[in-house]
Amino acid sequence: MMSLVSYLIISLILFIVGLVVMIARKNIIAILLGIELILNAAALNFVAYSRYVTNNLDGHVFSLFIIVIAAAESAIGLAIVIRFFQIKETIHVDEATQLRN
Amino acid sequence: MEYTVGNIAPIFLSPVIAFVINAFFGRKLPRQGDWLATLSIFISFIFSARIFGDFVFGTFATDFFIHKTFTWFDLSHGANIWKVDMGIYIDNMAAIMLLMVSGVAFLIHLFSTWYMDHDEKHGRFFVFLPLFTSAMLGLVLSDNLFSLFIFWEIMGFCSYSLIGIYNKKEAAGDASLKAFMTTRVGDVFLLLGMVAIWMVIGSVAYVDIYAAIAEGKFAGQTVIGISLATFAGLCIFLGGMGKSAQFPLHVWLPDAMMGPTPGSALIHAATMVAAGVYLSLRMYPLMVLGDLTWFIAVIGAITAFGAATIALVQTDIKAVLAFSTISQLGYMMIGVGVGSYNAAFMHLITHAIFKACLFLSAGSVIHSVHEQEMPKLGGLRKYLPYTHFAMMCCTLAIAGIPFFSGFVSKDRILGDALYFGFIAGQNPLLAIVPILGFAGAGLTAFYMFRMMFLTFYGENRMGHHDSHGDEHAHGDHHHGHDIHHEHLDARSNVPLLILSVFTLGVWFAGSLTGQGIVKVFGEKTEWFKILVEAPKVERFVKHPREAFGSTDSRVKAELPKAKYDHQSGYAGPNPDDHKIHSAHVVGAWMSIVIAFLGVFIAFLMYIKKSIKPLASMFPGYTETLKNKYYFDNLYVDVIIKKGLLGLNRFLSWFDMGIFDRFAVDGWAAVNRVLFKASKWFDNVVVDAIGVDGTGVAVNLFNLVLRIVQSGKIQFYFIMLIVVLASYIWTVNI
Amino acid sequence: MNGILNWILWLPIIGMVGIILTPKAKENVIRMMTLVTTSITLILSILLYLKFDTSTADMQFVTKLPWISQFHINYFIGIDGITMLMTFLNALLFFICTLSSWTVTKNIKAYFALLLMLQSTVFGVFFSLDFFLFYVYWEVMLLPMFFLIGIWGGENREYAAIKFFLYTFFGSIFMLVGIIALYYASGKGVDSFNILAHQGGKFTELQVNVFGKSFSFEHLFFWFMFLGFAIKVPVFPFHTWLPHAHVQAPTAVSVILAGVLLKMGTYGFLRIAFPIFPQAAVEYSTIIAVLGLISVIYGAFCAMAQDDVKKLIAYSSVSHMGFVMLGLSAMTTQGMNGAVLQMFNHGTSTAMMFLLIGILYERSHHRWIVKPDGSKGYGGLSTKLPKYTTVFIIGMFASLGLPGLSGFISEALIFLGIYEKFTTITVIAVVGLLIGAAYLLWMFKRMFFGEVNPETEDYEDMNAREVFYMIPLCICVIVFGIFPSPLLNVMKASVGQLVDLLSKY
Amino acid sequence: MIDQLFGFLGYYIPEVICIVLMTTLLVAESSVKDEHAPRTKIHVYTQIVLGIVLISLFQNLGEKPLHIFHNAVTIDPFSTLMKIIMVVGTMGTVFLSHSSKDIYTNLKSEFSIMAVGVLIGGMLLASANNMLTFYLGLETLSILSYVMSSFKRDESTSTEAGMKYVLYGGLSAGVSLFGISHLYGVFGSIQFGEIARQVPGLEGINLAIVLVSSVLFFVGVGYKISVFPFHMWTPDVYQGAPIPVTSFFAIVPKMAGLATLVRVSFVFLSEGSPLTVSWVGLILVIAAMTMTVGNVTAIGQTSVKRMLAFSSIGHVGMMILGIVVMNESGVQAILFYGIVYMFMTLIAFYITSHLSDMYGTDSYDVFRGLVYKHPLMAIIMASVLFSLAGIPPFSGFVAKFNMFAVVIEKKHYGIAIVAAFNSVIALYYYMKLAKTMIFGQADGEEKVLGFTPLNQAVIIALFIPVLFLGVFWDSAMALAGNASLFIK
Repeated sequence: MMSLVSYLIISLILFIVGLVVMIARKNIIAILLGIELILNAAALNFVAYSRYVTNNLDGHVFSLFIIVIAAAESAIGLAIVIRFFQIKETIHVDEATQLRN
Repeated sequence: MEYTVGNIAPIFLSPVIAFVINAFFGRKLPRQGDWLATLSIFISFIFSARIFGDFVFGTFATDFFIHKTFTWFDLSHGANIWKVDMGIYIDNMAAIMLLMVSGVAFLIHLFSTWYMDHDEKHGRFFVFLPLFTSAMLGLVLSDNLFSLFIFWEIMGFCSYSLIGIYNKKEAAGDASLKAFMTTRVGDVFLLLGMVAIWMVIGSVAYVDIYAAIAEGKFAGQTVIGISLATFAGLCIFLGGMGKSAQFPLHVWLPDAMMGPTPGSALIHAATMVAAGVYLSLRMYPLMVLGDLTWFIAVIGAITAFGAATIALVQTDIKAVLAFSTISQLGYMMIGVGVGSYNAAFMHLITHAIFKACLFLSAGSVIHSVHEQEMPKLGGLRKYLPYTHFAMMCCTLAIAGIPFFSGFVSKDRILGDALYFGFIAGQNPLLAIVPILGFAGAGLTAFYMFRMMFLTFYGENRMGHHDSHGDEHAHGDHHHGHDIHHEHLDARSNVPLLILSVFTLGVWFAGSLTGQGIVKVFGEKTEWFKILVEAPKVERFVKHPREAFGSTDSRVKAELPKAKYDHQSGYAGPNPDDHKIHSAHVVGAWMSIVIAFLGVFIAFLMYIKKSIKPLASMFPGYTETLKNKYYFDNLYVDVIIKKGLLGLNRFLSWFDMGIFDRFAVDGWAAVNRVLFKASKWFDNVVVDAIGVDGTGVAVNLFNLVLRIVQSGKIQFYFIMLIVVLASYIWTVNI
Repeated sequence: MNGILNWILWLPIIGMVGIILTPKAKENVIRMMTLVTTSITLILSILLYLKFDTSTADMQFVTKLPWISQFHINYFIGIDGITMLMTFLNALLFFICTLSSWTVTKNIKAYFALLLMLQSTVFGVFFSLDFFLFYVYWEVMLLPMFFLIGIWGGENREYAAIKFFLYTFFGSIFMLVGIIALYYASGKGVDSFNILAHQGGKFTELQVNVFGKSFSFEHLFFWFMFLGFAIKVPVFPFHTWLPHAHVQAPTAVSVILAGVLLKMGTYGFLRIAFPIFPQAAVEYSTIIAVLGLISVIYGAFCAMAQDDVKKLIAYSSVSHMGFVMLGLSAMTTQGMNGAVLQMFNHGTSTAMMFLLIGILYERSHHRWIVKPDGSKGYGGLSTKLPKYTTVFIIGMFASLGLPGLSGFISEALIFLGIYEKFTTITVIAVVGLLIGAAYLLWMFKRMFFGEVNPETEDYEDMNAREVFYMIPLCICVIVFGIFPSPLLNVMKASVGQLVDLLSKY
Repeated sequence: MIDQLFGFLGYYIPEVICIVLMTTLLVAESSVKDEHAPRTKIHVYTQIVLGIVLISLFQNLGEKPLHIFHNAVTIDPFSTLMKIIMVVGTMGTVFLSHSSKDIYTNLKSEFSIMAVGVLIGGMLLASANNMLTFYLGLETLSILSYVMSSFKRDESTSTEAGMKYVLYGGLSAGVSLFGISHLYGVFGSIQFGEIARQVPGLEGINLAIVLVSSVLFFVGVGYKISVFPFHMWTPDVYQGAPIPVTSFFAIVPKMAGLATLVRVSFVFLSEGSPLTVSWVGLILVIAAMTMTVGNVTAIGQTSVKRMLAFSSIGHVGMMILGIVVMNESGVQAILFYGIVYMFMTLIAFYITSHLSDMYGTDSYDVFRGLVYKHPLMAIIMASVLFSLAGIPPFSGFVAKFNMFAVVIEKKHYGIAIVAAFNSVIALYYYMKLAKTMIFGQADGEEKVLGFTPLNQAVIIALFIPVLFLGVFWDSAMALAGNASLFIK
């Protein structure tokens, strides 16, 4: 029997995994994936809350929007990464250090 | 007789007007306006003589004085009254002083018109000379320390200008600077003392100070630990020391002869140096109250003797006179110190007259032979008879030979000193005062006659050398070097003769010798001794203050005519008349003997040549004397050059180099440094060390460094999360 | 009647606009316009003096117009005795500076425009009775100074300009905080920006909380104001911008800087810091006195070591302003009056010195008494330049406080003032007088005495223009030295009011 | 129901026009044949339409505040004024983009499209009245910004900037969304009004959750207005992006973010809110740090663009001071600051842009001796710099004055002192630039091509308010004062 808490725990795990991925991985694609994980954690929260706590549709609506926007965002992100790859022939994040003091 | 603005102001104002006119239009006037200056002084002489006559021959009363005031400026607002009064205060002393100053100054002016003729600085000289005189007259007239200080400083400025008048010479510049600064040291103390008195008793008018002393307002007042009377008295006396060239502030006076000789005459005789003594006399009650008299006496004694010793080895005729001035001023200070008020003042007057005469004579010698080094002179007696006569009279006077003024005054001082040192039964150490005093008297007689002999007697040594025109104080080279015979001339040597007349003691003392009674002036016998006495402070309590223009409320008729009784005038620490009298008698004989001894030795040494000159006797000591006891070196080389300038250099270096650089610009620097540091850390440390390596440890190390490295997106993440965590932590507590 | 003040305040701006509109090429037209403007201002200020009512301490020639209704900020100007003197001084010095700037060649249009702007802003500072207006003028004044120093200055001008600007701004930003704090402390009422309304120690009780610690409002914000004004004076630890600014600035600007701008600092104490926070002022008067004393001695010592004439005079004005601070700290009738008088006298005498140095600089193009290589920079000037020497002597002795010249009376009054409160400080401060004479006379000796330096052979003496603009200052220095009442009578009422106020605490 | 929606649409005209404009622009762009033809017509068109938007916004200014679209959106004077600032900023940057060489010709109209898109996002954000609208607005704003920042496709720096922006934006958006989700869980609603009503009653675990998640939520806004510590992307992105984009970023997203931050703060800090203490403390710390970091870092910069970027961070730090006081006057101060800041930033970037177009770099040296080539421009630039530093009589001083006023009114003397120090530091680096322009000697006498009469006219036109608001700011203050918030 799943309760709210377990959902929250899962989402929290997702969130933290996402953060760790974003920090530890050097591959930009992977970092984008990390973002997705975080967003999904949030989406999961919304759905769970609206299922167990609030009993209104706001949560569902919100998560739908999240999915859509996440798609758009990753699309843009990937496009930029491709530009980056075309110029630098790498997607190693540490190569992106031209801009600094 | 009325004392109004109309008949007092001219004394002070006419020279001022002369100064203003000469300063602006001097070049356009015929003879560059020297006649104007002389005339102006003559006017003030006339008015002074009028006052003198009224005081000395009219009202013949000890406690007669004129005191009139007007408000200079007024800061009062509402209930808060605060104003500065100026005014005139004339008593017997001031009256005599006025006559002396204006008279001597007039003769000096007259002489200068001849002396400074064809001198390039003729015009400038006659700009400052009247201002100088007017300042001194104003100082004598002024009724309070504040205006006294003003004129005091103006005199300082005038002396600065006169000494440095030959501005082409570096030495002139140094001398003027030295003169001004040395006196300034005293001046600031005088200012301080004046402020102290002003702020405690609310005024610095003499009468108020006397009244305050009488009422005991000074009692219990202290300044930085010392009693107010002592503090103020000391400060004021320091001022006097500066102006009157007392040890250790005497160094400026010898250099003051850089200026033209008449200028020196004015400075040394009538005006500047007299001011210090005059001040000390005016503030005498304060000195007594502050228990400073012994100090004054000691300083005076040291000065009198020390200067005399230095004078022994001087070869420059003016230098000898300069040191003799210092020495004589020392005697005056002894007079103040030992409480022989009357004699001290008399010595001031007599000295003023004969010293003026001496300088003018020296001037006429220099002007006619263009030489002031005594070894190069000699035998001038036959060329300059009148000068010789005048100078001889004065020399006799200063040497303290009977029948001459110097004897009268100096002998009285020494007499009191003798009493003060031995009989008055204070601290036995104070015996040095009379000892040094008498020794100095002997030396004085010696070196003065040495000067006379070297200059006017023996064979003429002029021929033996070529011109030393460039050494002349007044540097005019256009005269030939042939010595032309002097003949009587209203401007060149008549002033000397006039002055030399007044070197006779009989004018000042009731008798020729100054002892005993011979009724020269009939009832007015011993007028000087009677009329001049230390102010009796009780007399000044609550005396009416008179506005200018108002008639004099003190009706002279009521004043008791002063009588001469044998005992009066000796204001010793205790009026133990018998002892005092005997001390005077002893002193008189001693000084006569000593004086003649000095003259005799000089005679043997320089006429008979039977004794070798001093220099050959004690060469080492002579060296010391030639260097004036190394005081100049001490002040200039050690204290100023090494100490003061060193400190200043350090401070200014500190100010710009350290304080400004680090404390002020530091702020900007700090930011820049921070910025640089982080940049350096990124570029050097991280990129250099953060090379990828294998192995877990290395990787971890890399990770850490990578995290820190800016410009890397993941460091931003880390930062974000870290800070987020810290925020959350903070908001939850 | 009240119009005069507005005219004095805005006339320079009108002149500035006129200059901006005139084409660059017409240099003499521009010069004449400036001269006309400044001379009219001078005439008006003299008129103001004649119309001035010396009996009262109240503000006169007041104009009050609403400006920012929400904050009750007004265009509120007026003068009392203290500012009357400053007004006259300002008008006079700018008139003279216009003449002395006749020889400026670089970009005249901008130069004179900025000069006039500066004059107007300085007037503004002295006239403002509204805090906001005061602050605006206080800050705006920095802009023309910044450019005047930075463009027409010496070799190291940029550094000097930036330093001057930053330093003053640093002080004044704290002043701004203080001003706003006062606005709220006085309850945002109609008079919350009215300087006069704040006066009289209304804030002695308030407490404020900064970084969790509780302070007395009065004492805290006294220091805020102090910082603003002390930097301007400048008092000892904040003085280091002055030598740079003075040495680098062109002659006219140095004259204004020393003559008027420094006075704004002390004026701030007189008008704002002391009357608004009397309790703190009295309580901290010892500190102020000590700082003033240090400025006097330290400035004098530093001045003595300088080989650059202008730097020497710059340090001397640190020393002299130290005397002003001493007089202020005394808070007695004679001390305060002496301080204000010293503000005026220092304005005239130092202006003379800087003008004279400028005149000399135009001939020699250096300012070394002793060149860095040890050779004499000048020497024997008195033989070559008699007129110049005469004026120099007057200026020099005025600023070393020779009786009979203006400097003396103010310094004497200041001494009389502080003796009552700080005897020991007085005793030490006389050293300042001594050194003050020493460095000036030493400089004079090194520059003017001795054989004529071959370099100075071809210098010509002061020309008619230079003589002409030195004359008014000489007159001021001599006349007010002998007869100070015209100045003292004007200010004594206003100063007296302040003294009475302070004597209550 | 439907007709009601259309009724609401009446209040939503500006946004609608913008959307129409964006779409039409897309069509227009696609219709352009020649790659390298200047897009003058398109730009003119954009300007005109934006002008219409401006007018309609001004009409809205008078309207009484209300909620539309089921309380999804608020139209209140505050948001309207913010929108006005944003629209003017957009117009300015679009105009700049036309003459700027920093943007490839074939992307000129792309720029307008993106700009308008971001503007829409900004408007949405400014008047967002629930979490969803907030999120939508934020993302609309961000996603298009990512593209804009990587506008210089062929340059690695620009792309890198874009990439960093994406990643950072993604992360912070995610984090903030995570926070929002929990807020939703606690309050059971995403309506600001609802939340505001419940906030005072919070206690226990809920309060703890809300505290945490509100901070998480703050990240989303914080990174948009680039306050410390979410500012790090800012210099990189500003440097990498073309100048018109940078100036755009310096104005529109910041204003939008600021608007929503103000609104959100009012939501969570309605009186009696248990969050107030921690929240205000947070903002104070953030403000202080932001100012200091921004200004201190700006000192060391050699690129003017980067310097302006950092200085803009400093200014944001200044602006959010208006939030801590949580009252009308605070909002008023922010609005006034925003208006002034917008004008000053535009001018600064205009002149920088023209100079860097001329010399191919934006280092300080290109400003050297500008006063001898273009006295007027140099003087205006200097004035703007002094205005940015907050020297009277320029409006920057008044803005700073108001900010100080509101802070000191609440007795936050500490932060006032910090701000004071900061403005001194700021003055330092602004003055360095002014010095270079005016004291420095120009190498050549050549004129700057960018300063065409038109451009100069525009710059002067923009400068007038900078000067005018510095002296007569009564009316502007009143305008900002009336722009009140409307939440419930």
